[in-house]
Amino acid sequence: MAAKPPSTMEKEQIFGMAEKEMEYRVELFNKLTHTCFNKCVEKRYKESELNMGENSCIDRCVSKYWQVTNLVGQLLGSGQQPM
Amino acid sequence: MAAKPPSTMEKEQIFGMAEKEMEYRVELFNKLTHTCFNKCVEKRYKESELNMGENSCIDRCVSKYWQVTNLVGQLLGSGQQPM
Amino acid sequence: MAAKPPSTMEKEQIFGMAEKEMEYRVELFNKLTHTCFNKCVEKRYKESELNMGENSCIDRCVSKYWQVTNLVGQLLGSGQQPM
Amino acid sequence: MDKSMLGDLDNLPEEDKVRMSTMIDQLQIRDSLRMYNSLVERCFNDCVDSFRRKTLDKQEETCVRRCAEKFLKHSMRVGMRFAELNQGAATQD
Amino acid sequence: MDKSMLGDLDNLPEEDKVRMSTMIDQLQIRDSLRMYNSLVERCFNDCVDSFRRKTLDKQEETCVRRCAEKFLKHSMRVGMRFAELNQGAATQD
Amino acid sequence: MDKSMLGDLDNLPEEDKVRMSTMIDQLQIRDSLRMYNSLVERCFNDCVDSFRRKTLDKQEETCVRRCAEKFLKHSMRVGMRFAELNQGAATQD
Repeated sequence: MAAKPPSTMEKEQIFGMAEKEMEYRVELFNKLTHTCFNKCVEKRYKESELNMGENSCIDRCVSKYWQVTNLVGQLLGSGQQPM
Repeated sequence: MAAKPPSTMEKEQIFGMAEKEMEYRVELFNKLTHTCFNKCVEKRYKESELNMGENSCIDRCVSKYWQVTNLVGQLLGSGQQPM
Repeated sequence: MAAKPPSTMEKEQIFGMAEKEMEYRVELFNKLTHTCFNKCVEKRYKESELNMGENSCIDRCVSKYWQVTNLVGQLLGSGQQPM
Repeated sequence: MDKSMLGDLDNLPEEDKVRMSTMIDQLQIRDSLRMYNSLVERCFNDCVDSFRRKTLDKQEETCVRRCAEKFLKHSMRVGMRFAELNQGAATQD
Repeated sequence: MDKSMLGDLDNLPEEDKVRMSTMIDQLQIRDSLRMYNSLVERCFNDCVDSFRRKTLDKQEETCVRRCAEKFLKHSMRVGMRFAELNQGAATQD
Repeated sequence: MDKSMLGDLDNLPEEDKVRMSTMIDQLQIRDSLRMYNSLVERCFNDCVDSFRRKTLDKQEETCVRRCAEKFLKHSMRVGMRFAELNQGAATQD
């Protein structure tokens, strides 16, 4: 918001936070990917294509995982604020 | 013990060791938490409170996990020393 | 190949790559170790020695895990080149 | 493992203490975010098994809430017991 | 979590942008290597169960290939859906 | 993955070799501590299932000892086989 350039300390904190934030997103994506593969994909590997049922399961799984992420985020955040 | 201030190299090693040590403790706590949740907590989630049985299971689980940590630590440590 | 010393930027990249590469090898070794323990070792722990059957299972397991690593590596690498 | 090292830190100058506390802050941020991720993974796995719709139904949502609350209470209890054991180990020396 | 921070980066001088992009590159390299490792672990676990020989038989090899290809296609699809949801969340603010 | 890079390091000055060996030491310390944690987790999971008392009984203790010893022997054997395969891959080039 302000135009004032950040100090060295602030900069280090911004970089540190940005790094943790990116690690968090990568881990979220990886956990989501592995979880939805476990829930939706047939493991006998009769073919290397995803079939229609698997594809729609994956789409819904990603959507629901996203909602669970938001729901749990609200619960964790509400610790500081009045419920 | 000595009052002599540590050199730059020694300082880097102290910081590196302290960081690894803290990472180790965090990981120990996380593994312990997840393991005892798996062993003690009912997963149908009929309520959001821990009942008496779960609570006493958790206390004992933490205590036993701690003992296993010490026991395995002794076994790993005894590689360098005579048994 | 060239005798020219690397610049500071190049050096940082070499160190960064070397670190990631070593982390990768450590993780490969750990996953391989845990996977082959799960596949080959009897979990009732009637004794603390590995028996002959377990030992030969471990050797074959390591060998097959290595082949799977190479096979998947080829598949991942072939994304950039024509199949 | 090695608790002796923490004693050495008292001898370090002010700037090193700042560096140490920054390191601890960074580890705590990382740990909180990892805990968040693993809590989501756990409660999703335990509560969501049907993929006929793309939104959570009421039952799944209730399950996720209880799972998260129960895990947080569990985690606090483990934290207290863990601290007691750590203290016991420290005073034993 | 906190998207506001990304706005702040525009105010930073050129050298900081370079540092940020180096950091992103490093994280991507680490992530690719981890993905490689976990893909191998998964397909090995799903496809290899017999240890009478020390080389993969034809059936195991086919299974590993399909497993890896299927996982990569799955991963790309998840990536597209994930990006859509991220964009939706960003434009909502 | 890319072994060629290790050749480049010979061209680096002494201070960089020190830095590299410090990095290797740090990774090894981290790896040993992680191994310790995962060994405890594994043997606890395989050996402890009753929570009627807060101390390990004799049978659980014996199980944990054997589990840890067996895992360490296993890990050494895997290490030897792994080294052979790594050497074979290196000399193939």
